[in-house]
Amino acid sequence: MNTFYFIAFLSIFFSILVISAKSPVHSILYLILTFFTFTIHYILLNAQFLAIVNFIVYMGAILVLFLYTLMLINLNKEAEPVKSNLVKLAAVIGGGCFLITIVASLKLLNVSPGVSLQNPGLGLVKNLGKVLFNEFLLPFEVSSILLLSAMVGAVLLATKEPKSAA
Amino acid sequence: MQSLTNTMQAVPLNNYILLSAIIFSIGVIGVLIRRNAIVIFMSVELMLNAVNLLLAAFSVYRGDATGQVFVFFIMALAAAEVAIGLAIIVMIYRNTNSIDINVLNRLKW
Amino acid sequence: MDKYIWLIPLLPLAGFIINGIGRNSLSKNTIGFIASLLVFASFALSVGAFLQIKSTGLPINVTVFDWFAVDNFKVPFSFLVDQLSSIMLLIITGVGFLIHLYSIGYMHDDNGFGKFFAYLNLFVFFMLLLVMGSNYLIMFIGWEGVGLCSYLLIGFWYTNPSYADAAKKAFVMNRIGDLGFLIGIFLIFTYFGSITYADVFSKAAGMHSKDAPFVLITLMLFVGAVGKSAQLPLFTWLPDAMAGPTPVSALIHAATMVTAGIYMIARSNILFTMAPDTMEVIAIVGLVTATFAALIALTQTDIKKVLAYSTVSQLGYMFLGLGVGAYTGAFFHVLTHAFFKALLFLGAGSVIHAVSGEQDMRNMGGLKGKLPITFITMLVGTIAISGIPPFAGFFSKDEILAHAFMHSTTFYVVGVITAMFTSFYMFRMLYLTFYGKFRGTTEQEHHLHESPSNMTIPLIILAILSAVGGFIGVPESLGGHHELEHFLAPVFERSTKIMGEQTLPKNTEWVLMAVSVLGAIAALGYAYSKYVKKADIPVAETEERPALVSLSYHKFYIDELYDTLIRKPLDALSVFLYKVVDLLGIDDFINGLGKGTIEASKGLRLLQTGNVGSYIFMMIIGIIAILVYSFISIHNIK
Amino acid sequence: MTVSILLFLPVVAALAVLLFKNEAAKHAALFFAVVEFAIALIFLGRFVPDASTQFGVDLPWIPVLGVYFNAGIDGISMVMVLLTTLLVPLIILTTYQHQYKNAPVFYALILFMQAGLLVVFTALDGFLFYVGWEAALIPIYFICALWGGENRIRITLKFFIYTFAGSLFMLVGIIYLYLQTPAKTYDLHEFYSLSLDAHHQSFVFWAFFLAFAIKMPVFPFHTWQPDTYTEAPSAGTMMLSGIMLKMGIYGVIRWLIPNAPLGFLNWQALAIILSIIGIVYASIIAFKQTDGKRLVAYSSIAHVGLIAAGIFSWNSLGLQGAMIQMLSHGINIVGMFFIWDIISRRLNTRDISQLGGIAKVAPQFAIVFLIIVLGTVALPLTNGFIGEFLLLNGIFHAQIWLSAIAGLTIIFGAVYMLRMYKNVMQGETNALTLTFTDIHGSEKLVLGIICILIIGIGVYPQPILHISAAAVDNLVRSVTIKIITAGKY
Amino acid sequence: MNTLILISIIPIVLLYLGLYKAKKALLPVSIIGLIVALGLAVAQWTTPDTAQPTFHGMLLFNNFSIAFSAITICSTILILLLSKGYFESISNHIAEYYAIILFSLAGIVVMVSYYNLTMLFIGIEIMSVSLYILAGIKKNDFASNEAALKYFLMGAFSTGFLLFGITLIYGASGSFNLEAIRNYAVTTPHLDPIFYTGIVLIIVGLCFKVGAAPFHFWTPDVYEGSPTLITAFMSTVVKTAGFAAFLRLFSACFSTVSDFWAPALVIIAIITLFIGNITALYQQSFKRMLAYSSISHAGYLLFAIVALGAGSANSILVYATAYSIASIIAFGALILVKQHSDSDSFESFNGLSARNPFLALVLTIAMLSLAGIPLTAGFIGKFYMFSGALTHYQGWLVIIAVINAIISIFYYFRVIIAMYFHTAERTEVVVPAYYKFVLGFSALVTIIIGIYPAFISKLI
Repeated sequence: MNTFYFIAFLSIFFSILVISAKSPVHSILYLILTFFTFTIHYILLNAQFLAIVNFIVYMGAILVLFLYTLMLINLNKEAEPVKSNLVKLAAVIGGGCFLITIVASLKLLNVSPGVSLQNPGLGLVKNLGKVLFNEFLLPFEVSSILLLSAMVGAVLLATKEPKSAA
Repeated sequence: MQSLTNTMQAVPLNNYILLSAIIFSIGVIGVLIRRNAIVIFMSVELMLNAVNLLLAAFSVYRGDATGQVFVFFIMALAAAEVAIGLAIIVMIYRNTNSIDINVLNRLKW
Repeated sequence: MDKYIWLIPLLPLAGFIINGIGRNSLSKNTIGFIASLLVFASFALSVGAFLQIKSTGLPINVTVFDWFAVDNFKVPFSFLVDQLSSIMLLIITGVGFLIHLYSIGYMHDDNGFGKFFAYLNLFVFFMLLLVMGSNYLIMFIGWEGVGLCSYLLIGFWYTNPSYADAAKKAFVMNRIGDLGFLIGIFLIFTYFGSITYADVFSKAAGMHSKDAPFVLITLMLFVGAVGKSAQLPLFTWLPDAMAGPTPVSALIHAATMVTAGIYMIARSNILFTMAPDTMEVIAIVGLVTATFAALIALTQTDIKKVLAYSTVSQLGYMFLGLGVGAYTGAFFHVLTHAFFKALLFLGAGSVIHAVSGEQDMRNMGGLKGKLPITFITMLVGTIAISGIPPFAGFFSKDEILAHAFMHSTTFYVVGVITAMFTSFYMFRMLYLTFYGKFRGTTEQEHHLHESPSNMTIPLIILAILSAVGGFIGVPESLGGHHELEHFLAPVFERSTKIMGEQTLPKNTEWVLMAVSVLGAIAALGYAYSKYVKKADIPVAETEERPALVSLSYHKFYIDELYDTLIRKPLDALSVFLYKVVDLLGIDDFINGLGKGTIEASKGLRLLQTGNVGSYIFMMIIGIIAILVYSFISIHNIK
Repeated sequence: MTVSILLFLPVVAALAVLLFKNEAAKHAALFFAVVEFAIALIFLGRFVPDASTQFGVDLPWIPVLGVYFNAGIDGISMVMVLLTTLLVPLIILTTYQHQYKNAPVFYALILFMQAGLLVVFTALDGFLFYVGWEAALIPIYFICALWGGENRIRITLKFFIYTFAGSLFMLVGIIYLYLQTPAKTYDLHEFYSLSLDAHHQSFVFWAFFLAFAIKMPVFPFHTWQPDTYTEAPSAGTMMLSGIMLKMGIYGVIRWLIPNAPLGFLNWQALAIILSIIGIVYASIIAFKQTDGKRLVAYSSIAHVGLIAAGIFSWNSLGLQGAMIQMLSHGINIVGMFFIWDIISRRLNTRDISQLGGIAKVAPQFAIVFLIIVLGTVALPLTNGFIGEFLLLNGIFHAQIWLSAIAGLTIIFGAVYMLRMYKNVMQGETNALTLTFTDIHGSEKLVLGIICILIIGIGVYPQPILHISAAAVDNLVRSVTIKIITAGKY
Repeated sequence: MNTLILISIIPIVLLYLGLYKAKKALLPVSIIGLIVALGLAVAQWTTPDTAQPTFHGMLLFNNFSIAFSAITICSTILILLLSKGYFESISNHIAEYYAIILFSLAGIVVMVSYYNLTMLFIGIEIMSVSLYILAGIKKNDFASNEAALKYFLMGAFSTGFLLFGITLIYGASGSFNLEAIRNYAVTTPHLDPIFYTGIVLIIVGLCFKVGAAPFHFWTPDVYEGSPTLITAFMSTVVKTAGFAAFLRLFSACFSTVSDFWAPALVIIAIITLFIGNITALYQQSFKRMLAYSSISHAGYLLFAIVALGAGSANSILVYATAYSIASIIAFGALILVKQHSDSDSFESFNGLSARNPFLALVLTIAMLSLAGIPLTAGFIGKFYMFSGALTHYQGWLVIIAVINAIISIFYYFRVIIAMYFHTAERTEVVVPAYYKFVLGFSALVTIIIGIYPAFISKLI
């Protein structure tokens, strides 16, 4: 239980750093750390496969892509121009209010049961695979369209137009 | 592993919700306070991960695997979005030499 | 006779149509002939009707067609010729015919000859409708129709803007009265369930004066009469109406139309009898008008204006008569007045004709020799109107005064004083016109001539009538039999029953007669000394007058008063309502809604800053708001 | 033989007219309009003047919504149909001396508008009524905006938005009534048989009242009207004033009061007072107007105020007065606007102060003008009188003193109309008016017909009153019964 | 289902065609494919509706889905017909554009037939991701870039809320299946508070997708910046799908707790109406005006969800159809006009009636329809909305809608006024045959639905 609080604290801590770091590169690095804490959360939840996928997909692929892009376009640039403090303050207050309202609306003050592991094998590949390829076969297949579309689009957008050179 | 997870038994579900909400809100704040498109995008990723975590928690709490399966789809989406988003950012950078969203306000009113 | 009764109004209408269509194609003689002939035919028929009624004593009642009917409101287009209307028919068609005849000569050189006769015929048509209608609405048709003709004829020479204005004024003032009349009709319908005379009067006679708002009804009707018969406060149009050709003044603004109000009240006598308060009002209004107009007439210099005010004054007399319950007397005066006032106007027309359109008496004088027939006939008329026996005016005026005396001595005194004024200004007119020496230009003097015979013949006929017309109503105190009273008795039967027979002792009556006659003669004498002996000519326009004279000369500034009190405020109100209330107030409010929305648009679109950060910030605020709202409202639900 | 012939012919005609070229379109439009009038006369010939609805047509239109193409003619509708079919050919005829660009479109729009108007006047289905209502609005908007005067764009848009706003509220009312019907239908008679409480009826009343008050227009909803009448092309003004504003009046008779008798009862006094304020207010404003068309526009507000007040008095007298006055007002106002059309076409001005003495150079014109003026000021034996008399009488039965105020119209009407006549026709001619040529050709025809109608109806109105008598009586009675029975509770 | 498969396959075919440089074949293949897909969809129509969820409760391809698929496919066909020659001017990768549009359409088909929140999510994302791309396909156009980025950032952001909401619903009910959620909502006496929060967050997510205030901010900018044809697609097909998805979720799952969410949605609807209409008033750009007008139409469409009932689906169908067709005309006309004047301001429409009467006429019809004037389809749509709203709420809501309808007249008529009453000395506008067909057909449909709506009035 204490582990959870510790990890949770880390998650929050790193995520705050993500948004407050001056350099985008630092942000990414903190984000990697944050995601790592998430992976730990998954493990704590006995969702091993999820933890692995999270690790691979987010940290291995997505964040590297971020980093890569950042390097590509912003390498020799100064840090981004920052928003004025007033705007920041307003944003933080707004975000804080949002947090408060959402928490209040979830009525967290009520006591709630602990997260009990009813099915220890729940997070295993075998188990998930069954669900994914039975019930969720259709969304699984349909999401291929999503990826295909994204792929085509990414290529389309990111390539330089031959005409645009002119 | 088993012992580790057992320790989790005592963590109330609400704490997960709270954690997710906090991280989600941090993501929101990040979107609000940053001007760099990439960082904003990262904040969005943070929000998505908060959701992922919550889903996993619910899934475990319910003993129902569909929640975790859903996380995969979110990840798939995240991947697709990253591809597109970064492509767009690159494209814009190519045109404007900036990824500051405040520069992008020609369309208004 | 019943079968042809509808021809009486129809013939003049036919004349109107024929002359109206053929006004440019037919020759003047043809037009004049057609117009006069048709009126004469009507006259003949009227005589027939009169004779029939006189012999049978029964009214003729004919329905031509159903005009309109809504719910239980039914208006047949029907005619009623009884004692009262048959005499009116005779006056209208008889005097009308004479005036038509006269007009052939008078209007001979006018371009609008055909139009004139068409209008004149139309007028006769409407006037006949007015008196022949068997219900109030038919009367109202005639009532408004004659107003129209009056408008058309006053504005006959419309190229002169002030004439056109006078026409308009006449119409509008008449309309004010008409509204009262109309409301009276509504009231009558509401309380009696009908507007047909027979129904209304028989029902009213069976009621008590408290059963229905008789005062209100009669006051409203009286308002109508005030407008039409030019009583205070609506009299100012009549003097202005002299803008029309003189025959018109004679026919419409002296003999017939203006007496419609008296006819209407006489016709509705039972209603008025049931409302003594109204009678009092009528008497007072009549008396005040008579005096007031006489005062103005004292100093007027326009020959037609003098006659106009005299008409107003005489009409006031008639109302006085009505007000004191002398229905017969009032109606008698209508009759005699028709003769002598038509005569005077036509005579004045003859004078004007002779002096090439000059109307100002200051530029006349000494016409006695040049226009003998005109002079004599006018003399007759003047004597008649002054109430000097045995001419017509004496008898009728005397009857009214006698009743006024019975009613109140004050009325009588004022009445006699007014009669003296009348005598004075009429003779003043006569002297200024015919005595002394000619004061016009030499050119006019060369042109002086007696009018052609078709103008003088009507004058002569009317003079005879003015002289002897009074004998149909010689009071019993003078050994007469008062034919008229007996003839009209069925009409006033119910009222008489209610009011009771009123008679004066014979000696009192003689005294009264003597007083008024002597008064008239005294006034005559004063006029003679002033205008013939001293040859006192009224001063020119620009010169100073004594204050009182000036007041009278300027008609007590009534026109100016109305102008300041009514016309100008209304015009100002018109501009105010248009410019301020309508355009700035209501319209700008409506436009303001539109403009406000556009302004809102200008403001609201600024929300769309183009900045993603602010968009998201506002989204967040929205989300917070929705969450808060939802959860507050869910508490309320639970 | 159902009313659908009457309703669809103008639509077909409108499409057909589009196929013609300019001049031919004019003739074609006139031809169709006359045919339509002839058909209306045939209907009139076959019409049995009782309270029933005749020549009915009832076809499913959107059955699932309870919408039927349900139309028919009763006495009230018959008068309106006559008015519409009579005036449209006249109005087309008034345009004979005009050369409109895109003439086919112009005439097609007029005919299309006629269809919309006829739908309004015959519809027995709420939905159909509303559709007709708007279908009449669109063409007139384009007529005004395409062929109108200088400020037409702004003013016609205001007109359109204003009237459209009103009608949307009416739509809400119609839908509301629909939802209350047990059978979920837009059938007018189902609406009639509803018995809502007074509170809800007040809501319905206002929903309808706004639409009709704006259309008529009743004070203070009138400000679109003078501007629009002034800016619209003459034919458009005639369509607007001659026929279209009667939609509002007809709506009050057919849709407002019977549908919400208790709501009406609650607001009757206000409605009458507003109408009467309109009479006095518009009349006074008309005193000092110098633009002829604007003057006539204000006079129209006054006249319509009287009609409205008569209807809101809700008795047979007032209603019958309104019926015949609608017809009369339509005829007179078309005549009046045509007069101004002739003047402004010849002299290029409508400024009264610049005119004068036209009677001298154009006597025939003077006569017809005068007759129309007399009709307008309600002289007995002209058509205006019957209506005004009955209306005032009707108001009198409801409110004695208000009737006296309403009666001011006969005085004020005379004031401004005669003032106008005097300033235009009388007095000396000036350099401008000297050039005025007398009426000829189609002008003479139109004005002649109008004058004959003015006098004809004035002398013998009974046949027209007879058409609507039974229907009006029936309507008045049924509403009165409703009010009385509701009062018992 | 076959429809979905077909629509997913066509873009792949198109990509291959693009690979083999068969540019000419792209459009015909797309159109024919879509027509076949349409046929396949319509073939599944059953009366009465007996469709059952398939694929483990993932999809429910019932009449509702068929109707919305059909209308979205039809709109897409019309828009694609307008695309002839349009993409060529942007770049060489035409095949990709067609493919992505059709991918997006595939997502939309999923959106209108989902029966599981997973499918909803995936459908929305397929659609959105494709649209992010499409918004930015004018790569050298600054506005297009900006539109793409704004759309993308805000879209991703709002997706977060949608997901959070879905997660909370899942947390409360334990399932993503609509039926299960419904059962949870119906049977559980005390619903978990997170369920309510979930609903709110889903509302937020969906309102963003349909462009309802205060989540509408992306709409004007993205609509203005995107290539006009894409804007047409977004404002018609996408919006329709968004509402279909919205309605299906709320009618299937949350109808029993409408007391909770309806008030909030009412307020959203009202704000949307006002913001859309009022802001549209002062716009100088026709395209941007259309964007705001689309916001306001979202407000009207929300009425159907607020007044949830048996007729809601049909209301949305009719309204969306009317709105789509009219919008297609508007955008089609805009494309043509813009080609001539290189501006999408109102002024560029000046004198269009003289420059091309046909175009002016159809655009007038479209504007009248958008404004909700009778005898056009738009009126029938508004009529449905008002009826629905009046059934469930007091008049005030409808009064507000009426006020907004009045405001909307002003800006719709600006176009008409510009076309007919302003003059401009410009050359004639040539309308290519494809356009003539699409615009004419759309105008005709608008009128037909307006005059005789019976055939569409009770489809579902």
